[in-house]
Amino acid sequence: MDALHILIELTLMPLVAFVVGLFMVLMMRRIAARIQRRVGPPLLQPLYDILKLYGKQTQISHGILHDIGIIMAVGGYIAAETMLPVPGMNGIADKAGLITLAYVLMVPSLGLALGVGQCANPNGSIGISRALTAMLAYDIPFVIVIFGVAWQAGSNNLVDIIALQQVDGIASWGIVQTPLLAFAGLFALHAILGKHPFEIYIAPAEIATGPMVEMGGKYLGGLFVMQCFQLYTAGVIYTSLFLGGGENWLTFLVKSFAVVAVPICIAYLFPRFRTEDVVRLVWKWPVMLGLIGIAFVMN
Amino acid sequence: MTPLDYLLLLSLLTVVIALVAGHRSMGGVWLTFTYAAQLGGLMLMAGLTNQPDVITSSLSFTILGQSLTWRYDALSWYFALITISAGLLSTMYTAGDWGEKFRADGGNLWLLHVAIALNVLSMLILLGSGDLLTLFIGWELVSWASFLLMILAGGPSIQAAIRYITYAMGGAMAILAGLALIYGHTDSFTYPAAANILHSLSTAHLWAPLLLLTLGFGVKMALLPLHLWQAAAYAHTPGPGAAFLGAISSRMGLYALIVVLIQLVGLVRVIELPVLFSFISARDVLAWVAAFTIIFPTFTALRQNDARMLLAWHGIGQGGYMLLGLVMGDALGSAGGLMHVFNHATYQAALFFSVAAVVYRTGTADLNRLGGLVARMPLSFLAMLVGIIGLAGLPPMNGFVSKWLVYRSLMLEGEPLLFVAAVVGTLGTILSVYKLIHNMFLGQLRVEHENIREAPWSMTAPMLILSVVVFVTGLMPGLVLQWIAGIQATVGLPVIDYSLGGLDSAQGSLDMLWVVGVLFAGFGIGAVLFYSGGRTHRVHQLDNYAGGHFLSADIRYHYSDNFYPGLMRLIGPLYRYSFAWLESAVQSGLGLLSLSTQGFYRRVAPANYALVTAVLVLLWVML
Amino acid sequence: MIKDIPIIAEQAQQPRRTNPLAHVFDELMNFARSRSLFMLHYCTGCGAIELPPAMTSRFDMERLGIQPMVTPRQADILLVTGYVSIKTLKRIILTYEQMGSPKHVIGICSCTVNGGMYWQSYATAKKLDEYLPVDLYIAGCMPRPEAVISGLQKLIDNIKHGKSDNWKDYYQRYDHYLGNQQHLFGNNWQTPTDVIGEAREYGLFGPQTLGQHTELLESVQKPLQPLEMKL
Amino acid sequence: MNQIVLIVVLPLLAAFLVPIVARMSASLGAALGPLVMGVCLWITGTVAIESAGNAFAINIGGFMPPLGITFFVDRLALLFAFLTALLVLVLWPFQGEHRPREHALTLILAAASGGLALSGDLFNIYVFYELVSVASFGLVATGRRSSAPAIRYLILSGFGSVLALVGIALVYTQTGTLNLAHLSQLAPTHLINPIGLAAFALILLGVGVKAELFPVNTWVPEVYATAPNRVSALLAGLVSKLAALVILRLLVLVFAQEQALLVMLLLGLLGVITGELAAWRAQDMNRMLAYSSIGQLGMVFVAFSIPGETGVFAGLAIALHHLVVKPALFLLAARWGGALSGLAGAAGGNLPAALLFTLFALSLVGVPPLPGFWAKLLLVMGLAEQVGPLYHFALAGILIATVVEANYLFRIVSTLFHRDSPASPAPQKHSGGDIATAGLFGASLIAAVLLLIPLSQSLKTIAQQTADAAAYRAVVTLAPTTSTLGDTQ
Repeated sequence: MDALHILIELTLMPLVAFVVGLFMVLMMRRIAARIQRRVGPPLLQPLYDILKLYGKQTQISHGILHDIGIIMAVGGYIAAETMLPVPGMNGIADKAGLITLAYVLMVPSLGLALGVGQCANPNGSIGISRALTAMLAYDIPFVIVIFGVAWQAGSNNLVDIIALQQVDGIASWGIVQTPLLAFAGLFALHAILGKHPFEIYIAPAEIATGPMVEMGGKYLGGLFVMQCFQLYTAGVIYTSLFLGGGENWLTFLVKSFAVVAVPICIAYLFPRFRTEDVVRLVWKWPVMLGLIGIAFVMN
Repeated sequence: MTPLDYLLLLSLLTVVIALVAGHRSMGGVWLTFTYAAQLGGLMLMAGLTNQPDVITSSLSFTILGQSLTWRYDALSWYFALITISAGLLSTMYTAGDWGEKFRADGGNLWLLHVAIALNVLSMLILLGSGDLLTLFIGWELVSWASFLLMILAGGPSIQAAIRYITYAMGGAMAILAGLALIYGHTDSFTYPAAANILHSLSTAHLWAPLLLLTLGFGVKMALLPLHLWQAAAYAHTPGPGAAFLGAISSRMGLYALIVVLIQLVGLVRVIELPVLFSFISARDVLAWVAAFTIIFPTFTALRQNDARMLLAWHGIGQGGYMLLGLVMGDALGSAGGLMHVFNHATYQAALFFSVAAVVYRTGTADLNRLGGLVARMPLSFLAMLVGIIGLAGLPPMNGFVSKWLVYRSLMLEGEPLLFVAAVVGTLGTILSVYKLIHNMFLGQLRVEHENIREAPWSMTAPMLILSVVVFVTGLMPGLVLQWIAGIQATVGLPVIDYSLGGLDSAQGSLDMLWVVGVLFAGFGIGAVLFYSGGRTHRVHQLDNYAGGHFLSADIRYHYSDNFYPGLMRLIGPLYRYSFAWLESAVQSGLGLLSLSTQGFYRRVAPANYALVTAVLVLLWVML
Repeated sequence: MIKDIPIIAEQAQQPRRTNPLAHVFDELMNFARSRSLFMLHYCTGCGAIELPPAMTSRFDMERLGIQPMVTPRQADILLVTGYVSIKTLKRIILTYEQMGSPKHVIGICSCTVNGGMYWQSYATAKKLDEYLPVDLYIAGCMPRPEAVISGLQKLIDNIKHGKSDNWKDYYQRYDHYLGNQQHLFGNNWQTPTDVIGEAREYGLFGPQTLGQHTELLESVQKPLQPLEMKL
Repeated sequence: MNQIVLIVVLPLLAAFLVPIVARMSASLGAALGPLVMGVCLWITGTVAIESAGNAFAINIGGFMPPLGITFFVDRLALLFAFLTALLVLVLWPFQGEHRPREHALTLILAAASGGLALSGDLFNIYVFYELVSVASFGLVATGRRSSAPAIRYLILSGFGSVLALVGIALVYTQTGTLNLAHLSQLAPTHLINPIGLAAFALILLGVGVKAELFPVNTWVPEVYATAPNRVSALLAGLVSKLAALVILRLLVLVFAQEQALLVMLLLGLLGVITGELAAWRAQDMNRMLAYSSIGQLGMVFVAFSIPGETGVFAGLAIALHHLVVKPALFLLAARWGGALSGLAGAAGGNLPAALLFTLFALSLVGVPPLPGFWAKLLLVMGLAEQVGPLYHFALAGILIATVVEANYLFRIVSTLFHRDSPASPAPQKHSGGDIATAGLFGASLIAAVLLLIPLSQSLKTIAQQTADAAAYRAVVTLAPTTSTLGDTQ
């Protein structure tokens, strides 16, 4: 693989992720609307939002870290996208395994947390405190799932894991081989997306969207971009771990969208949990299922 | 004269200079140069890292029929490198304005210099120990040298130091008992003899010395449940002293454990050694002790409201990763554990330096009395930022690499629960380091801190140097891994197959050059995206949305106290007083015994039982 | 009834753009702006009750790209839904100044137009546009959701055609607005937002930005300087 | 070489002369005692050089053993004789005061101690022991607050003497002799039985009163706390060691049996544990040092219970170390009486004293490379070599006690160096003499570190010679008229 090739891949992968992510955001909002018997936003609504926010004439900054926070949040995801193999492109997935990916995915959160901290808004800090607690909650089933899958595949490399699942069709998919892990993963995925009932850290009515309270203009725009990446990442990771990745672009997109659709369909049916209830719930069921799943895998 | 002699002499010279000139205003500068000279002396032995070789000292005694020898190998070299560097940077930090202020505030600068120099010397002696007796002697020297460092501040540090020395003496006596057991079998304290006898001992007989030695050395490592002393003792030591202790002091325990567990007993034996009446092995026990050492102190750190205490608690928790990696025994895990020693030293010292800089300027490390300092002390903030990313083990800093190695090893060894425990520790660390940086540097700047300035260069330079090291070794972990590979070859562990960017082997691949490169490319794109948006206008911190409320400078709205209320409500009660309870139970039990023995000496009419004894003896004779 | 406030903002003295693409870009941005409006509904009075039906399944604002937001930083439209007491007005002004421009103020209900049934009250601000540059009034007591939607659509049209620039007026005639505010709130009235500084920074400085009232403001209390990093 | 007898005779003589001389010239009276002790020191030194380490026996008045009074002079005896003279000289009580009576008592103590070190038969040992007791009662009673403790000490010591006498009588009924060498010959046949053991136990308890042996040491804290500190220093430093020396001689020569060792081990261990534990909660420094002294002596007994040369070596090392450290600590405690909390910041008033205290505390705890460590190491090595759970148990007990000891000693060290509130009154300053003397002990401790290797070798030689019962017999029975009394019985 020559340098040019990999450079192209590294450029294309985040771009694809962004475009796909835009549509995932749209899907999310449309599903929410349909569940509430509304029409929902038009096709390009996510793009309009981002364009408008970037085009705001006055932009309020609370200091350099406020800016850096957004840069890290977006940049971290851009980096993470290059570690997620898509059909035909592996990026640097083979140079950084699943663990690295999991930890690179924490960089945007930390960056955002820094930016929010600089804003000196107590609501923002409260939101971050809740978000980090939630992260503590959902990352545990997430790493259990990662462990189980990596053990099953004998590798922590996503490329290998996908290849192994594509050996003989659906029968070799992770969701068939390790259904418990797959379920725990889906649960964790839901919490990772931070949708109801796990959105205590946003809590618009109480803490004014928490971390986003001082984010306007391109800051909020950056977060919208990040949301695209986040949905894409969640979908693709799950697809790669349990649904055999993408044989081609079509199946890849179908699977990814389907994965993201599941938690969103559930999400708008719920009110929200308190922080400790989130922790309690996530540490109980998905962790238990995941551990049982690992017990099956390891025997 | 061997290079080792030069090194020890230089270190001794440092102590002498500290004794003679420690109170002078230029004393710190001279000491900095002597530490640099020590580092140079150490570099003379840099060849050690490439081949499993040994440099002996011409210093040796024969006493009580035992010969005492000192020698350095790759392992000693590696630890000595960290020790001397920590001493160098701490002294550099002390040499300038910090020391002046410390003295002006009534601190004993001379004693601080002497104590750090003594610590370095005693650690170098310990690291060079060539047999069990010198190991013990070095161990005691290190213990008491750190006691000196801990106690010199007075005030609350005294209680902590006394607690430390009690634990340390307990540990030392356990070690002595373990050594006595080995000596009872061999009549010798040499490593080969001890290794021989430990190899030939049966399972039941191996347990006693193994347990005693691990307990004893574990005290210094602050392994659970012997960890209660450490945080307060380190945190209350004056700034650079705390950085020095936090960076290296408790790692001496790890060094000794490596000597015992790997070089003497052999890790293979530990892995096989079954726990009686159970189905787990000694390795599992150690690994779980390490895992709990990761989890509990980390979450205790989360509760701290003093920045130094928070860091010190993390120091304990991070020690768990080192041991956990090490007892996995494979190339990756042990490399991770060993590398974490270096990594931890670098970021921990940077963090303590940064906190000390804040204390220097604001006079407090109370996390509820600070905030917003990033606008006033950006360099300290930068050092802390790099430090906490390292401590939390996130890319691109070096802490990530060593933790990655440990995780990967746990995955390969098939230890899901330990893996989860390690990750829980990391997540807890992320939570608490965010609290640290948020409460100190982010958020609202208090009115009384409006006009403070960045710490002087003598203080920012060491922490920035460390930050650069943290980043560079994160970018190119191969720089450190080459030393690790040398150690692994020396002590008989499987050797890691490293490359400059990490490792590229069958067990897993990690190329930090790529990861960091892509991460920074991502940041670059993020920055381009960001700055292509509209121009920004900087606003005052009081221009903040508070539900339409008008904020004013006299209102404290920085969210700092009880930072993770939800989590604390849930898991707070689980670990709150459990270990303190254990300690106080021992203490009050001892107190009861003490009172009753005093009662014996005070109240019981002595003549009576002397008589009774005599009569009994006579009766015995008659019958 | 929807009362369309005439554009009172003077065009800032910007150099004429010669690049045709810039024009296209401006059109695109205006379009995106018009299709994506985040509103902050400042529920001052009874009019707020008509907003939920406008948002939910029956009328569904979201299909117009209008979403509720909860902080002024994120919002484009400030909906003032009812009578504005003097105490409330302070908050409204604070909130308005914290919004990022382009920003729009919509007065809903008669009370915002002329005080409505509270016109006699000593504690109520009668005309909202004396204190803030209102883009649009939606009169009625209360206007029904249809009227609200219709008003918002009017605003969308205005934005799309670049005709809704009243927010610039606040910068360009800040002295005027500040004078009215000071008249109501007293001479030591001050918000944390540095409007004059913003006007300077974004080139929105007009001939009437500064005046006797801003002088009074600066004499009472200097605007808060942002915390710049110091080495 | 017979002039060694003078170290008993001269002080005794001087003791009677002191009051008389003091009446004639006060200054001469005051100088007489130290002068005599200096002479004794010189005599012991010359004898040590002349004898070149070879043991020899002196039969006083020419009566041959087992009938006459035998002085047995080997390295150990000379060492203790030397240390007696040295310590009495260094710790000469009541400096600067003209108190002839006390001077006389001290001289008697010195004479009796020399006698204890040299005596080669049980009866003389008993006599000298009683003499030591009498002298020490007198000295203890000179303290202003010490009348009640002195009486307690008197009663206990009296009981002890009776018990010891009964024990000696038992031994005599069994063997018909009191000469140690002779007893040593007869012991395997006559004393390896319950009666022998009982005799040992009785003598042990009797002599143990002075040696601070476990159940009969209840006088220790009160007496040390109330007696003048130099007297406490002498008692803790010197007298207890001499009593231990007697026990050692008996153990090596006469009662070398397993049960005896076991009794020693148990009592010693109990002493260690109770002493250190009690010291942990002690409220003033003198009592704490007293308890600590009990613990240290307990360690000596534990060491003696290790059979063979190892035990003697370890025990002697600990005893000698304690002999250097404890008197110095008592001297430092002289002005640091009262509640321990009152010592806060005392180092500010007297830094050398505080530093010396720290040094001694470090050595007492056993921090390498100070001598205390090596002594403790010897004990640990000795115990480790023994098989049997009891020895390992003793090892554990001693190590735990050390931890406790470290805790309380360093609590005091930290109190000395740090004052909690500046309002608390600073304790009194030490007298120059006390500091100088303690400094001397400190210097010898440091010197011992530097001379560790030769010192350990010579101590090992002493231990070898001491532990060799056959050699002892050989020296004494060289006399031509070796009695056959043992055989005739």
